[in-house]
Amino acid sequence: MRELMYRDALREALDEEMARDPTVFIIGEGIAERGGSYKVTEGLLAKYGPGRVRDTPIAEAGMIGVGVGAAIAGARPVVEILYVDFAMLGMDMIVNQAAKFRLMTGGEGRVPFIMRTQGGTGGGVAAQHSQSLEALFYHIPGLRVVMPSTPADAKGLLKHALRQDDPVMFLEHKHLYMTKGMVPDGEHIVEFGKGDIKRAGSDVTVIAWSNMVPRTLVVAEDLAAEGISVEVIDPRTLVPLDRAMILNSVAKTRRCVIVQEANRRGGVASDISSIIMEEGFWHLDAPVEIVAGLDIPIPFNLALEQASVPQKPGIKAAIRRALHLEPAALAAE
Amino acid sequence: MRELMYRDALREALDEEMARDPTVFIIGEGIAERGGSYKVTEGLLAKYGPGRVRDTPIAEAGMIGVGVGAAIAGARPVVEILYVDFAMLGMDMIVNQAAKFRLMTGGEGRVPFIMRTQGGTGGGVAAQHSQSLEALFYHIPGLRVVMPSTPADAKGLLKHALRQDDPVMFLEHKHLYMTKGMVPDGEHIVEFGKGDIKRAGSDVTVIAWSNMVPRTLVVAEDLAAEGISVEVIDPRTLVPLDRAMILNSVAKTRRCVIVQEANRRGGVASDISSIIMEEGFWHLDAPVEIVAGLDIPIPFNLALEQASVPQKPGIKAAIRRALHLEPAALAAE
Amino acid sequence: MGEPNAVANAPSREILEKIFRTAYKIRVFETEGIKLYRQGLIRGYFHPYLGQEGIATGVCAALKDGDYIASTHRGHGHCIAWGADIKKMVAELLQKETGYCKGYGGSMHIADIKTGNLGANGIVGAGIPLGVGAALANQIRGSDAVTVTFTSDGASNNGTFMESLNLAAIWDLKFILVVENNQYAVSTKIEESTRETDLYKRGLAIGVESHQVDGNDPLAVYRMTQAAAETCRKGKGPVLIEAVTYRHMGHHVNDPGKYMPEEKLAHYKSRDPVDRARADLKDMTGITDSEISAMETEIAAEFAAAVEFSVASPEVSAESFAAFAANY
Amino acid sequence: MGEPNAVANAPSREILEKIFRTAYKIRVFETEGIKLYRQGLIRGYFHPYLGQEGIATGVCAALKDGDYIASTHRGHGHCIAWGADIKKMVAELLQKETGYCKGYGGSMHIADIKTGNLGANGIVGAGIPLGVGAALANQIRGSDAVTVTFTSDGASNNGTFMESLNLAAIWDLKFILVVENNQYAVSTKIEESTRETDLYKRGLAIGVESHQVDGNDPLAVYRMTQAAAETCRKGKGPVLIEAVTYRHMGHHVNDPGKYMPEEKLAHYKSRDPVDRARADLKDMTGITDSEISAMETEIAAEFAAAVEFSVASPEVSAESFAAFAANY
Ligand SMILES: Cc1ncc(C[n+]2csc(CCOP(=O)(O)OP(=O)(O)O)c2C)c(N)n1
Ligand SMILES: Cc1ncc(C[n+]2csc(CCOP(=O)(O)OP(=O)(O)O)c2C)c(N)n1
Ligand SMILES: [Mg+2]
Ligand SMILES: [Mg+2]
Repeated sequence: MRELMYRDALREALDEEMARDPTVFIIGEGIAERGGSYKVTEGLLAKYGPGRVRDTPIAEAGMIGVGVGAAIAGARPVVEILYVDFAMLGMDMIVNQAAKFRLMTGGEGRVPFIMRTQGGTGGGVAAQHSQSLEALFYHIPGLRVVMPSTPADAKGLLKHALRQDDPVMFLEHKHLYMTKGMVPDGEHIVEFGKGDIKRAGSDVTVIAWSNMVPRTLVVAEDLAAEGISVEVIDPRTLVPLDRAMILNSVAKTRRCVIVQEANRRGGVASDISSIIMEEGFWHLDAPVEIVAGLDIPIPFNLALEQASVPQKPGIKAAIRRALHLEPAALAAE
Repeated sequence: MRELMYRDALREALDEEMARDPTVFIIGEGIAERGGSYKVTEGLLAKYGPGRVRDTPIAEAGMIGVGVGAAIAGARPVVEILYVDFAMLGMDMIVNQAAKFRLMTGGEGRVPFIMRTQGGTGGGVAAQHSQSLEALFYHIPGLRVVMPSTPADAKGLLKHALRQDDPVMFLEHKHLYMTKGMVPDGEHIVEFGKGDIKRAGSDVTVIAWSNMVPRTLVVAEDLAAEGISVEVIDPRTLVPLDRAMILNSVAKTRRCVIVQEANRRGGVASDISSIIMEEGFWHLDAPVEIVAGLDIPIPFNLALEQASVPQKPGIKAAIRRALHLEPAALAAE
Repeated sequence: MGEPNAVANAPSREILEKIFRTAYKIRVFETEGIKLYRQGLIRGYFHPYLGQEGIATGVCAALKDGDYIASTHRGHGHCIAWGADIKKMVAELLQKETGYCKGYGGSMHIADIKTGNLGANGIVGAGIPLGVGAALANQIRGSDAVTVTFTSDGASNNGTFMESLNLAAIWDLKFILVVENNQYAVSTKIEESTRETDLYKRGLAIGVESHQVDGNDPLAVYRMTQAAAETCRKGKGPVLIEAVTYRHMGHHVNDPGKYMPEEKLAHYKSRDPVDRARADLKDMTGITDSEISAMETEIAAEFAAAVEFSVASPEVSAESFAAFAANY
Repeated sequence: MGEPNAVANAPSREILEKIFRTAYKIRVFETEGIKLYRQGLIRGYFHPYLGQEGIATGVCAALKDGDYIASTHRGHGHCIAWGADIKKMVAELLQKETGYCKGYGGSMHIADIKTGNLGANGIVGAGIPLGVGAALANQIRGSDAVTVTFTSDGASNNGTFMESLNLAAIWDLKFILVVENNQYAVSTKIEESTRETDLYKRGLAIGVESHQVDGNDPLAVYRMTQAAAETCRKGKGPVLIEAVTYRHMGHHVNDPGKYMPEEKLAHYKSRDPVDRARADLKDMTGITDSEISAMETEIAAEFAAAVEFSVASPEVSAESFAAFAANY
């Protein structure tokens, strides 16, 4: 095990897979010479040459489309989109091509296309550079949606992404690049569909992903001091989702809070809540609560930006509410 | 009251509003000379001239963007997109411009932009022409999402859309254009955010929209013969959503089924379920069930197409399940 | 998939025969397919390639095994010219599991990855970035394969056209963009969609070698594609070919095409690409009418056999679909 | 917003003075703004317009009240040239409720709809369809207003560029597309992004009147824009103006711009557009150095007052934001 930054763990994954598989290549804006805005691809141009590490013009629809085409033709493209917000320019290629090709070809065509990008709020970059758009990809059948919260997961999931055959929306978080964590030595792969219990607990299940994981863990630590035992589940991949891990935990704790940075309406948290409704209802001692962003674009002003996404006090309050609901409440209705 | 087809009701709304407001105009592929693929705009070119009824090249991103710009500059554009699937080409303009402009300008800028389009399955038009994509728009703060199921609602909602100041995703259904219904004479406006109880009932609440409404009403009729009283709620606008109507009905019936044509994962039904979870949990005698499309693109083969979206037997079975769950099930857990 | 032929003035009999056979096969497929449609055997979309046969035919005859193509919503002709199995095409249109896509895809989505056919597409213009992507994949793996994307006048006004072609240009990809300018997008005339109807000029504006050719002359298309493929294989980057043509009927089986002026239609019909291919074959090889008749009969029989095969094929299996869907 | 001036060879003193004042005002705004950024008073993105002042200045001087502009991520200069209130601009950058967008927008989103400023934009290229849309709205309401979209070399490779301009062309809209070719997109050189670096040729390819101009010569830009606006108002449709220029520093406040070759930077700095405006004013009007100094002092004082105003402005109100959000 070594301590690595999230961005360095991502680079290790790319480096190892590029060395292993000559069809892996990377395209994006400023990712070659400049090494990318977050330095994830630094050094790869020197190592793998301008054929496999290419800068592009500002052409998100084209880059994504070209990546999808290259994947269909048997290569393993990694297309880096600077901000997930800009992926909206390539939605047709993601929704109508990448996600559908396998079905449209009766299962024969595969699209091992990876879009690496980052989202989330981050210090005043405002409405068009701060979104958490995972719900849009989550809804489209055929896409895999990956949102690592730690360096180890980032590395392991990216390596797995490069060895499977379906289109992957690999969504990083601008706040996580400089965070550190232990990463196993040697070959380290994290398969899709396996959640991770970032903290075991028995009183309440909290589900969080991406940058909400570290935030939730701090809250869990605080609450532990008050004698409340919080289990924190990080699904790591939203599609496929580790339903079993979630439902087992909820069956145990009988209470659940879901934390997402994205705005509340129609987010992934809603879907997880609806799954627990259908499959875990009879286990629940309290309604599943969602802590989420406000239903607005992110404002520029820093205080408002922070007010627009979940912060620790809000997460803590929701957990407390989930715990303080007594069976009496049922009688009171 | 007169009986009208859905498509004629839409045309009446456009006609009346174009006569009333000279800044209303329509652009789209084949909507002028040819009157549109579903004949909604037939005759409007002759009446309002080529300035206000224009054919466009195949340029969805451009059309949507130009519509958003015209709206910002004070006109009232109606942009017709042939299939909602093609709106993916204009997602940047919808998500990053139309939906955000009001916030980004501190509330001063408004975007009275209407995108009229249609979705849903319809007889073998396959994966790229059959989607129900309302969930993507539903999640984006700032958009209004309208899905009329009857000619009267279609007319009234489109007229209201043309008199309010926010961007509207006006989503029609290819199967509804030729359906008929009574439409009030004279000025008929349906405000956003007001659901409609398409059928009153007391045993179970079923929420459905667009083409799932007529299908659900048939099921409700069948069940009435068996002595089961189904309340069918059509929210008509998904954003804003008539939460009060839904929660009141659920408080009354204590059981709820949500029917959506879109695929299950991350659909609007999930969000409605999560709202009932948070605000109606203590009223429920059974988990809220969702009847939805499979999580796949729509196949070309007709039998498979039908197997991919909710049909009457599936809706009926879900309603029965919701009703047959006895308090005993709670004890049995 | 043609032979690896150098540019030549007099094409071989083999090529001439291949061109005629292909053009005629497309003609039969579309003509008979429309009948099946009218009988209710085919559902959904069906955009006939009638009148444009010269383009797919000429282009594909100039390509090699290992090359790639990407197609449009009007894709039957490209597929046939690429050498597709007519049985599997008809079965697909008849929604059978024996079809190219198990009946899951349909007319607008026939593809055959194994042979480098990236497929038809229901999104106008989408084949362009996909084709550029295949060309990029081939460059990265050091292949000298050329990728052709067939596209349309309508697509030329969509952003994806210039954006993708520009990527092919800066990366010197082995990519040929064939713009089938049939002068309409559904009922909208090209003059209403753009001020500059010479579409090849768009390529010039971003430094791409670009040409215009008579799309109703299969041999001219063949020769131009040969030259373009050579340019590509030399590493000089993409070439754009605008092939001017006209449909023989409306946009879709059900479109009467009333907006197409009679004289113009008559003009183009008098320059029919299938007739032209037949005439070229006769003039340049001295082949007899009865030999040609024999070919035509054979092709018609192949289609009839494909229909028989498809009709006899079992319906799709709900179980295998459920299994497929479960892990999509 | 300039006066309704006909094309003329010798601009009036008023115009010359306006051009100089505007260019200088932008120079001060950016130079002093960068200092505020380094002091931590401004957060988020800040893309300086230093070196490109001649373009916004020349273009806006040729426009009229009632016209429209749409801008880019590098938008301060356009805003100032359009006559924006410096106080409200600085307040916006300082996240104050007294700013143009209540502090909700920030540098990349300053807009002022009332005056026809459709706003800066964080999405490269997005201002093009928005501007075409405004021009369409104006055509429909019978206004003779011209809309200018400022855009960039980077945007020219994005699909939206050709797609939107084509719509303006087929509808003969009163639309001017000003492409500020500063030869970089962040650190990517234009030569790496396209084979054809003369960007005006893209307009020609779709039948749009298109020109290239020296973007560091404010008067040349002014004259070309005047002519273009006249073409537009005559109903002849859109005009594309490519204005070639160079940044005086990196892409963003925090970009050292090491990739910009020193000689090239020196060359462009020696052709500084603010100096040029000052020289033009002096040469063509005989104004004295002390008069110019007085103007400069006045402009600097205006900026200082704006900072004072902004710093003293109250923080945004959480309550009013909550109310706003509740019905978004
Ligand atoms: C992006 C997109 N927009 C609209 C359509 C609907 N549509 C299908 S074919 C067609 C006309 C296409 O014209 P053109 O591109 O010239 O091809 P042609 O039909 O003439 O071969 C249209 C508008 C579509 N399939 N995709
Ligand atoms: C669609 C989109 N892609 C990428 C970016 C990130 N980005 C911001 S500015 C910029 C470079 C822009 O270069 P250019 O368009 O030439 O404008 P300039 O900065 O030179 O004024 C990039 C890539 C963006 N804002 N929008
Ligand atoms: Mg056409
Ligand atoms: Mg630039």
